[in-house]
Amino acid sequence: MNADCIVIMGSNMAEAHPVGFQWVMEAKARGAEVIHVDPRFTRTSALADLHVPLRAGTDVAFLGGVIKYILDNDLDFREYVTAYTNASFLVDERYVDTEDLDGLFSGYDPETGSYDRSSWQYEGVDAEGADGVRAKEQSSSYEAGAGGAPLEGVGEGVASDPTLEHPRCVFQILRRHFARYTPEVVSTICGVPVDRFLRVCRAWTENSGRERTTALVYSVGWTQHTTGPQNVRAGSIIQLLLGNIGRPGGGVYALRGHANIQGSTDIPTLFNLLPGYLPMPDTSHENLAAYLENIRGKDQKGFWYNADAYTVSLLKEYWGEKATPENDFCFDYLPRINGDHATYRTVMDMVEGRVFGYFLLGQNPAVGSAHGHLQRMAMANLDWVVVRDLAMIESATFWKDSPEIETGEIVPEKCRTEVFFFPAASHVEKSGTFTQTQRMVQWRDQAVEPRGDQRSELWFFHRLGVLLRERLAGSTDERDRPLLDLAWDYAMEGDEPSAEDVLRRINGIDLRTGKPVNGYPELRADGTTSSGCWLYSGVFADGVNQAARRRSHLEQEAYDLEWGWTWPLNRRVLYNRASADPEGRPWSERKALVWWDAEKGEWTGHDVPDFERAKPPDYRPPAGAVGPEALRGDDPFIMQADGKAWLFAPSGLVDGPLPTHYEPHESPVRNLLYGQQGSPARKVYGRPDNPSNPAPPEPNLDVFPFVFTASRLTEHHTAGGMSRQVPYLAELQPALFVEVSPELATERGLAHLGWAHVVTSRGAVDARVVVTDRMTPLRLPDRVLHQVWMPYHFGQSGVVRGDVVNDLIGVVVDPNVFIQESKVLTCDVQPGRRPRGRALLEYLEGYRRRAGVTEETGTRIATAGRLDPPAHTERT
Amino acid sequence: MGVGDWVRSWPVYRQLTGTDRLGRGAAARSRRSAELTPRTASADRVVGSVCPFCAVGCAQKVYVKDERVIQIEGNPDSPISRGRLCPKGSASKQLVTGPQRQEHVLYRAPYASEWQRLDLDTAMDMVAERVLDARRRGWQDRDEQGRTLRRTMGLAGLGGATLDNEENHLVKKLFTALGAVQIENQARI
Amino acid sequence: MNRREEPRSDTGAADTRARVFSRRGDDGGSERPVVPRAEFRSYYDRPVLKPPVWEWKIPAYLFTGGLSAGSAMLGAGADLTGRPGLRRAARVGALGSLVASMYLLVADLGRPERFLHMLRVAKPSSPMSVGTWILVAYGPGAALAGAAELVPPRLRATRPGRLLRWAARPAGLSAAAFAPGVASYTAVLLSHTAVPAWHEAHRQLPFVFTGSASASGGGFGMVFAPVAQAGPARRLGVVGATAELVASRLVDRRLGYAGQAYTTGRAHRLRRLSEYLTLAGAVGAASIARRSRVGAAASGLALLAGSALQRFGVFEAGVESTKDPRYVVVPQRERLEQTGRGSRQA
Amino acid sequence: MTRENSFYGPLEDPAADAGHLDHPERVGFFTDTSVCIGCKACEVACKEWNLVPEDGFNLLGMSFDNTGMLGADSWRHVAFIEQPRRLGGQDAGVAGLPTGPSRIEETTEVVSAALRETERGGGELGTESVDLGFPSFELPGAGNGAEARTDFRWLMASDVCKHCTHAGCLDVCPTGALFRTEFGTVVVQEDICNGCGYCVSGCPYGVIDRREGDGRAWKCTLCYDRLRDGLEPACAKACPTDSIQFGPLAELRERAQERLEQLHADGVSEARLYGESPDDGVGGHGAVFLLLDEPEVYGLPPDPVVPTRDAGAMWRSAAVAASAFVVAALSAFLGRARP
Repeated sequence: MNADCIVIMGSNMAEAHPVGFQWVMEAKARGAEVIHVDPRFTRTSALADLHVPLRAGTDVAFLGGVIKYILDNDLDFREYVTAYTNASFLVDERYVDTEDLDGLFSGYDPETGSYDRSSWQYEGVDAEGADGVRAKEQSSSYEAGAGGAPLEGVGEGVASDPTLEHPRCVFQILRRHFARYTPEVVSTICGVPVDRFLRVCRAWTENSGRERTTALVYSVGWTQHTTGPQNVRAGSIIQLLLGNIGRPGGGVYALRGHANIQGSTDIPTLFNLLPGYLPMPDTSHENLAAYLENIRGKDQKGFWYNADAYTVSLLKEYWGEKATPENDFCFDYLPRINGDHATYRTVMDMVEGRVFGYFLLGQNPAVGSAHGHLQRMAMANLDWVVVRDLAMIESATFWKDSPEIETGEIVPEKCRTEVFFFPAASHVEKSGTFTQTQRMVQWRDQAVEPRGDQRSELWFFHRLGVLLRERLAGSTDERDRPLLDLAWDYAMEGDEPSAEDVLRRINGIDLRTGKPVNGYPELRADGTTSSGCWLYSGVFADGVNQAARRRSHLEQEAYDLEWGWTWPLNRRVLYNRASADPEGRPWSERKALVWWDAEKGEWTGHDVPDFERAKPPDYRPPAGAVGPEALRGDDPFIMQADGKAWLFAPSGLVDGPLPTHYEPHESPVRNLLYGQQGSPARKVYGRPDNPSNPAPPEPNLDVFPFVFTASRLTEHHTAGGMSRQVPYLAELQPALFVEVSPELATERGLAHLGWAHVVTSRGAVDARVVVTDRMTPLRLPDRVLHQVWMPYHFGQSGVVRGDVVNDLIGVVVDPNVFIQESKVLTCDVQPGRRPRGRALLEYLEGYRRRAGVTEETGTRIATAGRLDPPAHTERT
Repeated sequence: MGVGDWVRSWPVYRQLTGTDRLGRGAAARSRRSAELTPRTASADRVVGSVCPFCAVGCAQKVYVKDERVIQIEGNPDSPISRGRLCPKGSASKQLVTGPQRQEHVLYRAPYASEWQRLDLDTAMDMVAERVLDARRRGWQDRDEQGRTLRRTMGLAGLGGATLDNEENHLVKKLFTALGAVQIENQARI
Repeated sequence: MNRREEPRSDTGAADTRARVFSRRGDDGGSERPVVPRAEFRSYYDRPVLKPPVWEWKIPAYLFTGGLSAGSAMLGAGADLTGRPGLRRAARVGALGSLVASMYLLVADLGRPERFLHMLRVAKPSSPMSVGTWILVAYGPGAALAGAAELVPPRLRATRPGRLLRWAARPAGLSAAAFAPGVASYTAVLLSHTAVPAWHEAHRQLPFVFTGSASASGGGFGMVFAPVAQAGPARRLGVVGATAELVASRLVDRRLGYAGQAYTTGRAHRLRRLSEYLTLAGAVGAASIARRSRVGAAASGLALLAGSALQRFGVFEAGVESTKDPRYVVVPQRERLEQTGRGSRQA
Repeated sequence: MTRENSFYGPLEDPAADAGHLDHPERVGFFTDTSVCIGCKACEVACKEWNLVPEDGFNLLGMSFDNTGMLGADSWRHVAFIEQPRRLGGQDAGVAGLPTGPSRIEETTEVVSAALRETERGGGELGTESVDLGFPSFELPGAGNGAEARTDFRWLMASDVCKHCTHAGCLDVCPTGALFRTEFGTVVVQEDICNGCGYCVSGCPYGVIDRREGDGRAWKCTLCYDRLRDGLEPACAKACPTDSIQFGPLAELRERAQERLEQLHADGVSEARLYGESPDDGVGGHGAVFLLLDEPEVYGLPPDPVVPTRDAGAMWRSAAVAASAFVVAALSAFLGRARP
């Protein structure tokens, strides 16, 4: 860690990522200031220099305040901002900001709850994919995971004002947009005293610039909100204004929670993505050409322009020799999406009886997904479930010991679901790669053979594919062609495909030589290369499994380039061209990372340059250039359509080009800044089985008066399948508890270690009370606000057990990536245990009645301006 | 062992004749202690691996003896973790060798109140049948405007964040070839 | 060792903690000593020390060991002074309580089958090791002398029977030679621990224990020997009881903070009862025991019971002093402050 | 070989004192609690390596500590201490919020009252399951709002066997099961221990205990087996933030001193070392700690002394008592003539 200051927000790094935290401690020992912004005082706070408790779900307000502080005091790294961001670009005349629309941007349609984004574009640039409804239904923003969002007509450059004075330039728009976010407003919204907020601003800005850098760390404390991506955007804007991107000790670190959660988005098991963040084709994509035209701009800059090569190579990996230029490389074999097919939608479809079978692969939604009750009811309405896991988990036993058995909502004798439990092989019983949180792909060697029926997913899905193909052999049904033509010919080790061969094929093969390609620049769109994921091209460079490299860090330079392999092309710091000034010189000696070596005529440095190695800083593209060729020598953001980092996002996000403070879906507080209460584009699922607690301007807020948030403990792992069953971990945190402040304990009569239950309109869960000074109430203008916290690891099986905290949480998701708002909701807390059996159902009904909850509650999402906003329920 | 050896191995004798008169150190050491070595020293092989819990990606060394995992600990060579592990990573051995690990396929028939054992091959055949059936029932060729869908909405999947990249690749590839689009994972949660 | 002041009783009005403790006076048994808060801090009031794992068997052994030693002394004296009745009772008593002691010691081990491991080393730093070797020296004599008394009449004439009777006197004398060690080492056994109530009593405890051994030995003789021959037993009982009572009171008074372990709770009740019985036994020994068999038996039993309760009381005080961190922290903190090594900060 | 300081006071080379010739350097731990994140990796890594059983699944309510104490089944124990006071150099973010008084005293009392009810008064923590039930009683002084709390800190510290220079457990062990290794550490030999339990009472730190069902005494071995192969103990190896450091003791003492000075310079004036001085009651620890409050706050004795220090006085007293015993017996027979 080379940072001079580390801001940890929306993350409990010391608890959730303890081994990663060693680098924070090392930076701290070298003098870096560590700041932790979090609703509760955690083990991370205990080691920080400053802890800032804030109201859950007010991160954008806090960060917006920091942005305003930077702009008001001219503390931005102006040379960096001017050269490397889109600060100087002019935005379309039709763009209207939230300042003028009471919290909405131009283009909003209250009937669909979505934006027509054409007015957010740069001046003179065509809008692409501006259809907000489609984008909102298909989680299109996820596609920007590697390449930026597409833009048309930017190859020649965008109208700009390098002086940043033009009223429609991004910089000035930014100023206006955040004008309201004064320290006093931040303090009122977030519950943070002004002086403490200003201390954060000072630390952040004083530790940024030419000589110093600040790192920003977040995790799901930022993402599990209806404004999740905007939280990240707000953090990124600060880091860009301060010049903390692409530089040593800078950056925005997303700490991810599962061994291969990064990999499972890169090579996705997600409905709207193909590998490498290529979008899943939808109904508007008649053929490959239409698809490609849609996913990239006609003359855009950067490497995303080569998406045709990536797509064709993927199709060649999927269908091998059957994929030819004549048949559009089997593009037509791909199923099409036309809406929301994400996990929560799918679960609701299960409840409706529209889904028949379900594979659960190392995942335990009965405990680990929001609205556990809905999850279990969905599974109880399936024909069959296949559960593959290391140990018996709640999702495999819902038919006999779920909480619904007690309430009578599931009766074993009436539940028709067939359940197959397949024991899975563990990480030491198979070889393969995990991609860790900083995109490093690391190979695991198999240590031992699995026992009994334990098998890897590799075995399972390969075998399943073989069986399916056998059954369909000879079929003339056109719909079976994709299966029968599938390239299912991996090298085998015994009865299991060789993971190394699969990785080789993911890397990509030059089909003319049969050798692995060395990187994605070698991929071609003519069908002469194949690649399962273009981003991973290079992991098998020179025919060597680069992910399996394990040269000791003691024998390597600072960036340890010979340990594992990082996408893209083993580049450890993304966009590290930005660590040098436009002329190619490091901004400062202290913060040197890569630079232009004029003598050798190439980029060099401590890291692999994330830039074309031989392109000089003064390179200017010839007229008419597109793709990588169109990138200037000082365009560090090589995946972006304009080569610049985006302070203002003209496309890519469906809920606004700039982050705006909206209250959470369930909030006890009226939005102080705008008439628009919550995110106007959030996706709500208004159904009787997914009720919401009321939020302003709805009445009866006092029924659920407290703010609830949940997260992990060091000692457990997510839904507990890998920790509640392990005695050495279970004994360390043996029971579900709820943390309350001394003040709330007094107010509700809660005794330390006694029982209490937490209630929402979805459910009630029992927990032991932990009264602690670590929880503090917050001061809002008209009252004192209490927050409660629970760990969410418990379920009804395992060595230690407890109620399922996710039963409290409803389903409402952000419109960009469809992640649920599980980090903040409202609740009530009462002493004693909850009612059980049918009495529980009546108890919850009573709460809903008192709060006036109907399926329409919380679904009137447009609250700005209009008096009678439409409800977005499933009936309407 | 002769009487002489027996006497010489008697710690009191060693106390009287050796350097440890008080019997608190060398004289009191047992034969077992004298021959003690760490069990990792007897491993048949040491295998490089990566911790399966969070996404920091700490490197592990897996010690194997007689085809059993006898120890898992951090690999000091890793530039990410430098050999360190958190409590979960440290519990990896219990995770993979503990009695909670299931070894057999289990099947719950419709309306049944108990599990039953099932042969792996039989179970795979049953699943294959059910996949084709669900696929058929949920099949959609075109939308109401006649545009290609070419998909099935009859089956879904959840999982991947704990699987390997190679596995995810096959999962996505097979689902896609089946026309199944509803495959999701923890990254959405 | 520094003489410490008695702990100040708490008069601080703001001490909620002390108030809370005093509430739990249900059985009066686990009240906590009262300490001003400013002087005492702890980790959730959790013990600093591990309470002894020994159960009733160890205090029982302390009694039977003492009884055996006292009896062995009486047996040897009676042998030399020609009191066959007293000799017989005392020797059998010494043997019987020795056997009981062996059983208690072995049964209290976590791994009884490994009791011979006690003979692996001879550690001067371990009172238990020293005691083991003392018992090794003492045991054969006491066993032989006792066995000689138990030879059935029909075997007395046999060669082994004659040999045994011949060996009885040297055996009994040998036992008597080691008996003082047996009677006193157990005090060191307890004192040589981190248990505050035992450790702090290391000057007084040997006298309590040898006194108690004498009293019990005397008491045993009074119960089982003819009144006419039991004079030495009565005198030993009286002398032992007196020593025990005096030493016991010194324990109460001289220990400073740790003394509270003896003067409160169950330990206090046991030892108070012990004192009454011992006193009564001693008075009886000096009066009615000389005249009546019943009186002798009653007085002897009182001395025996008093001795046993004393051992249990002392044991209990030690256990209590480990359960409460105050016994560890308060004196140590005082010591630090007196020597200027305390680093307490505001 | 017996020297005057074999039992007490500074002792340069305990391994040599215990008869080890040509022995390796004395090794130990330095536990720097100022960087401990309370993750308990040390507890788990220790159990995994040493095959130590779990010790019960009970919520203790001692902040995040559900282990409670070192014991036969817990050779590392992470203590969690919540305090309404300021940590040097830290702003906990409490000041200025609408808080009432701290409730730490009261919640602590709830726990300690429940602990007192257990069989060993809480001493079974770390060895056995301890069910505190669901204690609840009125919390005195709660919520009067008179004094708002303005500061807070959360201390965490991983405790372990001290591997004393003069080890009470070792000195009293009658079988030689406990012995001083060539590394200067103190280890129970599981093939020798017969479970007499004397060491449990001999330890002034409450570290060692007898395991139920097994009958033998267990504690940290400083991974004796690993040391013999040049490996680092499991806990120190796992520790994510290097709060637990392993190495030659002399080096660690120096490092501890440097760290102390650095912290003092950084304004953490409450930092102090524990067990580093060879002049203390146990001749100094093999496991040195840097603490941020008094030892007793972490459940450690503030000034422990090895019981062996007073062995001479004890035996002298016993000798006098034994003599008195002889005199009493003699007088019983000599006091009056035979009737």
